[in-house]
Amino acid sequence: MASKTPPKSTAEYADDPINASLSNEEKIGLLRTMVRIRRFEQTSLKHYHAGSIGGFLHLYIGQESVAVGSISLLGEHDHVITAYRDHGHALAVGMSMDECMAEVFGKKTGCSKGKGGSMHYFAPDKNYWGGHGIVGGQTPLGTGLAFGVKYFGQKGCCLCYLGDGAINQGAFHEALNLAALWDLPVIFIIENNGYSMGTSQLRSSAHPEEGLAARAEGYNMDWAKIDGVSLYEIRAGVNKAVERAHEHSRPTLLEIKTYRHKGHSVADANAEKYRTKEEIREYMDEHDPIDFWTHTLIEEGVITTDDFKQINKEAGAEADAAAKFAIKSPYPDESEIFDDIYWEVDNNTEAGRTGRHFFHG
Amino acid sequence: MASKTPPKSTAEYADDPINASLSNEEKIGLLRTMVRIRRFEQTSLKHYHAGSIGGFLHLYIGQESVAVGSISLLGEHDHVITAYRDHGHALAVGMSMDECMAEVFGKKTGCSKGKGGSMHYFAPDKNYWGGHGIVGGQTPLGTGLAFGVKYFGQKGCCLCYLGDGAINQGAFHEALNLAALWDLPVIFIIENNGYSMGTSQLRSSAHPEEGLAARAEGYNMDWAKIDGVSLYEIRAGVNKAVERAHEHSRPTLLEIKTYRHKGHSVADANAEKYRTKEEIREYMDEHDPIDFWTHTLIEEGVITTDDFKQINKEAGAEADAAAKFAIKSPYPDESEIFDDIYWEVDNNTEAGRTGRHFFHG
Amino acid sequence: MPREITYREALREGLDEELAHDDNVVIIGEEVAEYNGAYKVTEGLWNKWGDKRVIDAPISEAGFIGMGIGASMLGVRPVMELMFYSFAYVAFDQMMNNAATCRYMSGGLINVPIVVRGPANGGTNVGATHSHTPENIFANMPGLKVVSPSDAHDVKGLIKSSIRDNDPVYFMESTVLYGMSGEVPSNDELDDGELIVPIGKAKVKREGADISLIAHGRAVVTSLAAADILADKYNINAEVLDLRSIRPLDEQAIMESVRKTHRAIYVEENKPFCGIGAQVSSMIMEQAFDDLDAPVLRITSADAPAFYSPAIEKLQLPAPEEIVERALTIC
Amino acid sequence: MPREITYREALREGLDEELAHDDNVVIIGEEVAEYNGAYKVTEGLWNKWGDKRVIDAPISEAGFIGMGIGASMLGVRPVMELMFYSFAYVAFDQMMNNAATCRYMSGGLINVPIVVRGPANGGTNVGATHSHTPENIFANMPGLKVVSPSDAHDVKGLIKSSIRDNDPVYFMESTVLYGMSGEVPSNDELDDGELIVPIGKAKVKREGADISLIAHGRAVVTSLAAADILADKYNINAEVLDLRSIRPLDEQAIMESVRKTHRAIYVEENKPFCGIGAQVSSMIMEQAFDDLDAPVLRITSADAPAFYSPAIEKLQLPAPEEIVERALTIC
Ligand SMILES: Cc1ncc(C[n+]2csc(CCOP(=O)(O)OP(=O)(O)O)c2C)c(N)n1
Ligand SMILES: Cc1ncc(C[n+]2csc(CCOP(=O)(O)OP(=O)(O)O)c2C)c(N)n1
Ligand SMILES: [Mg+2]
Ligand SMILES: [Mg+2]
Repeated sequence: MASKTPPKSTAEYADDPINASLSNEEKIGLLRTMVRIRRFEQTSLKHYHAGSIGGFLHLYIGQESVAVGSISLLGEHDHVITAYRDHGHALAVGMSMDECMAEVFGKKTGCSKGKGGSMHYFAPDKNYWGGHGIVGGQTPLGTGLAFGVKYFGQKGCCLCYLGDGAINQGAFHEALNLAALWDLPVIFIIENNGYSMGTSQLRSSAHPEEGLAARAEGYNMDWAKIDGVSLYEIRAGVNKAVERAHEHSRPTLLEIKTYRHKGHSVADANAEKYRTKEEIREYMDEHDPIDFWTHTLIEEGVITTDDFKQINKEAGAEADAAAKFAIKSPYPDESEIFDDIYWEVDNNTEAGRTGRHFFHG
Repeated sequence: MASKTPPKSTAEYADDPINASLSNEEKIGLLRTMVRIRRFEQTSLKHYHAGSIGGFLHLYIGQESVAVGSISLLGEHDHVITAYRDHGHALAVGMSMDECMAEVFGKKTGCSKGKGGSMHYFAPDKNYWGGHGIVGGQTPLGTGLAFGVKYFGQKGCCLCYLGDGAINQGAFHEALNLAALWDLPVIFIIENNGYSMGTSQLRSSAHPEEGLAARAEGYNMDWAKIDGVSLYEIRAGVNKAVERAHEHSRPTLLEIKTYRHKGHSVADANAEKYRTKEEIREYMDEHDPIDFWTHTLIEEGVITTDDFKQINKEAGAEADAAAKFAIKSPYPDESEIFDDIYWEVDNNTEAGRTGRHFFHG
Repeated sequence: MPREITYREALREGLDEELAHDDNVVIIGEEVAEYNGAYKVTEGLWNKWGDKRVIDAPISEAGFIGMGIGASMLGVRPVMELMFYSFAYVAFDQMMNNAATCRYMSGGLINVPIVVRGPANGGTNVGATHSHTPENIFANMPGLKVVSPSDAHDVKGLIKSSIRDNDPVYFMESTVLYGMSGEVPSNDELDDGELIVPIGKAKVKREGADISLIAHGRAVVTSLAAADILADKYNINAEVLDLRSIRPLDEQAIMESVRKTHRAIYVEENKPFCGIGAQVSSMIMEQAFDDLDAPVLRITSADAPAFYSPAIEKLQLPAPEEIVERALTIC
Repeated sequence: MPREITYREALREGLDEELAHDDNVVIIGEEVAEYNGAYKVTEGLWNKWGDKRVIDAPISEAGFIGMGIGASMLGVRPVMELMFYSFAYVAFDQMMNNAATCRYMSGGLINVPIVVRGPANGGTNVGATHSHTPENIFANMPGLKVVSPSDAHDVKGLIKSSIRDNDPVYFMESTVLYGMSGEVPSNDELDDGELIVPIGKAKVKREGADISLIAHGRAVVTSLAAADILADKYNINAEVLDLRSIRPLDEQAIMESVRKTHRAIYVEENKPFCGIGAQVSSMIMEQAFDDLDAPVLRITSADAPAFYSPAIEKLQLPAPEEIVERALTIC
């Protein structure tokens, strides 16, 4: 029988060993990462509005706790993969603002050399496998990363994030069955921000009262529903799943309730039409994960208001510096168009030199 | 909350109004249809072995009660669609043995003019929409037939059959969500014969203890598990779903436990390797739906053993006649290759005459 | 004074008129209803026609397109929007098998009057997965029709024919064209009271005698710009032929043009390997070999996934200068 | 005495050797393990290599191929079997996007050393949905490699190169060829101790000076039969060039042959519209226009879905007689 983790109070979550063992520095580190993500995105938004950034820009503002809380639990053999709303996860795994900012500017110094853009950040050296634009398409990949971890006999797992709208893609369902059937250490995290573009979650998914993660029952998979406002709750909940993956090589489906403050992407002109202004205000004022954590740390006596201001200021300065770095970075060269398509060609191997690979003009 | 129909005893199923109201003629009719399916397939098998039939031949022997019981409940606006194991459903909706037999022989007189073969029987005039070879691919189509019924304001539904192995195709999952979300009158019937080719159901699907249909809970959809040996149980169970579809335009997911006596297809040389001989024997001897129904009717005094023999003989003769019909029928003409591709071309409309449609040679 | 509207508006007018013309026409897609369409093509239609006729779908392309195919067999006439045509790839089996082969496999008992429409183009900095141009891929399959209009007039006339067509029509637009304006007569100016453009007829967008630039979709616009340069700077008179429909294909118009000009370039935003240009150029060679004064050339997108960086992505697409340069090599 | 084994056996030998050669090679697919493979290609491998290396998958092609892609990024080397290559259509997004574009979109940080193999052919009376030949479709996408061996020797040598290749290779076989025998040297006869055929090199299967029959897959066998007739009956010496690999493509071999013979026909079992023949013939025209004494012709499958009836389906495929007849029109 699939098990469901029962909800607890905030205090109980704080007492969870995985949280109780956090040092003050670590707690402040979590805050700093969340604030850095937010300032990074606010800065990118400014430059998007100024016309220096094109394409899509899907902001994570309001959801920072999900990536930061869950990724803070990971070790050497744990992996991360997500969808196109990927800036938060990227900074949380330790990518630099410079490479991330340069990427949205389409610069050669970007993490993907300007080839991927906002939706496609990657850092395999940090076990970060992207950034994927096709809704749900990353879920079999995440399952495969977990397969790899298990194949190599490592104690690890893969956190595979997806949106509430993504749960209705067939590939995700296939991935759930494979993960459960083959005991793969993958943790699917549904970041339920209530909407897929302009469609409220109720209009896109039929599901049991218990929520989206309860679909896991159909695969005899463990699951839990987590409130995403509190880092303590996220860490406690996700950690159970990580332990299950590490110790029993079993998958978990998690639903973390969260909210995006901004539109679906910066191009979403309707962001205040399909959601009421009041709803947005309430989430910003009452359920903002950065506010929540800041207050928690102030109450715990870990930081003061001034400490927060300092962190915020530093993050803002870092983001501005990253934007300057991005602006002064060169665009890629036209000659790079045919790089990074075939490994064998890039590495000038015999295979890469045999036969014609490209057919343009 | 999704509801599950609790199991009852055979006698209780017999008393179900939908069964209690059956006349003796109707009961005999059900037997006759099952027997006709079996004899049809046995005859086709004989001719396959003799080399007159090529391609695939997926036999339904052992599963006849599922198609016959469920289709016996349907009326004017009810539709049927299934996978490649489609002979039983075809005869149950009233297609003739002649057109079905000619089709497997690849003859011009076949129901699909020799273009579809064993896997692709169609009879839209009988609300029968095939016969589909891609596993799970028919489930969105069935959902669409239900959409159509609802769109046209008819009181009807679609019975959409699939195998136990097919439940792990993404398209099916998408179809389940759409059906539940949009209140579409579709009834998905998993014919669980225990195996997808050589893979036992346990090796292909993670699922809750309650069975495959319980996956419906994830979509807040009603479901039930039905033992497929007894026509009474099938009719009682499926009828609940039909009523739900007709009265409330709600979908249902049903799992009907059944067994195929033969291999996956006639080409399956391993049929007695992945299943023990004992298992096969037991199903043939103890759980054969035709035997079961025959005994039920004998016990009820509706027929005698001689009546059964007569029915069987007639069905055998009909199948032999159908084979003769198929054998003496002509093959399609080469000129038919380019028919039935575009409606507009076939009907010689202006659209069909504008521009080049075919690019061969 | 001729009426000018955008490609987007013209498309919307066509959809709106068909919703009025036939009660069985239903628009289904992600964000097409309450949100008014991701690219605002369907703006106002849900308001006007309501929940039954304009329907928001979950992100389940295989599911809802397959559903549309099933419904179309019964007589519903679904017009499905793919937010990007690239997302056809998650619905590929439904679109290649169920839409294209059921008629054949049933010996003609079934037909599938469905339209699947949406933008199929690169050039908007959205990366490789969102920039596919699958005209060639779908046109490979007999049973399917592929249409790719390049201007406001044709997008209206062709969407209307496509919806009335009794076969599956895959209708590929371009987000880059959505905002471009063009002349579209209003219905009261028209003898038939409505604008219909037949599927399978190409259109000479510019007459010329020296070289044929044959193209579809946005590449037509690029070709017209190239023709201007060729005329102004080099005194070369290029004919520009807009195929409009890929399958069925107006072979006659192609051959007529080539027999006149003796030189041709196929221009497209498709990728090169087995692109439309390969098909058209091989047809020209087979049927007009002796009329050719030079090999038929092909200009396509660069043979690489779409580059995100706006600075580079635009270099991946055919440009007027490239067309001019290649044309000069054979003129 | 040269060793003769079947295409199926040669393929199996190649798989077996690569399982031995690299611990990270894993075979995954429906019925590949306990059932020994739907077409018995993997027979005995599960027995020999066990559960870790040879794995039966549920009927979830998008799921397990996507899983293989993810695992390959980490260094696993999955060899996925599609029971029919037609089933790629339910995994199409994974195969076109995740396998082909992740390297590019990551600026080269990732590579995807996966092989997806299986039979891609018609002609076996299994109907339209099971008879797709998507060489052209996958070869359209930069980032992918497409290989299509026509005999026992090459299928062994090429599967080994494909597994060792660090890019995604889509390996298309033919159920009709599985039973055909051919010469395959045993390893101890070979200098390198193993048989490797490089991807991207075509092979002249028969030398000739009058016309080039260029082909891939089973059409090579058909072309060889046609060449026999041409020689015997018409004294025409046809060269038969087997591309073996579609992308990368051995352009040089094609042009060398055409420059020698001045005439070419592309023969394939692909459907015509934007097939491989379209690509190859347009390349020949561009690069060897002045060497051509006649247009390059194309022989393909009939432009229709596959007919079930065995009597008719065989007429849909290229036959030696058809090749001969068309060749005579240009020789
Ligand atoms: C297969 C596919 N269909 C549609 C889209 C377009 N699209 C991009 S994001 C999105 C909404 C996804 O919502 P959700 O999964 O809830 O994630 P969120 O954006 O809320 O993080 C849609 C429809 C896509 N990228 N891929
Ligand atoms: C997408 C796809 N993958 C694989 C196949 C090959 N195949 C045909 S039937 C089958 C087994 C299906 O088993 P199940 O759904 O249980 O139905 P049953 O044959 O038992 O009626 C497989 C793997 C297919 N036709 N389509
Ligand atoms: Mg969401
Ligand atoms: Mg089964």
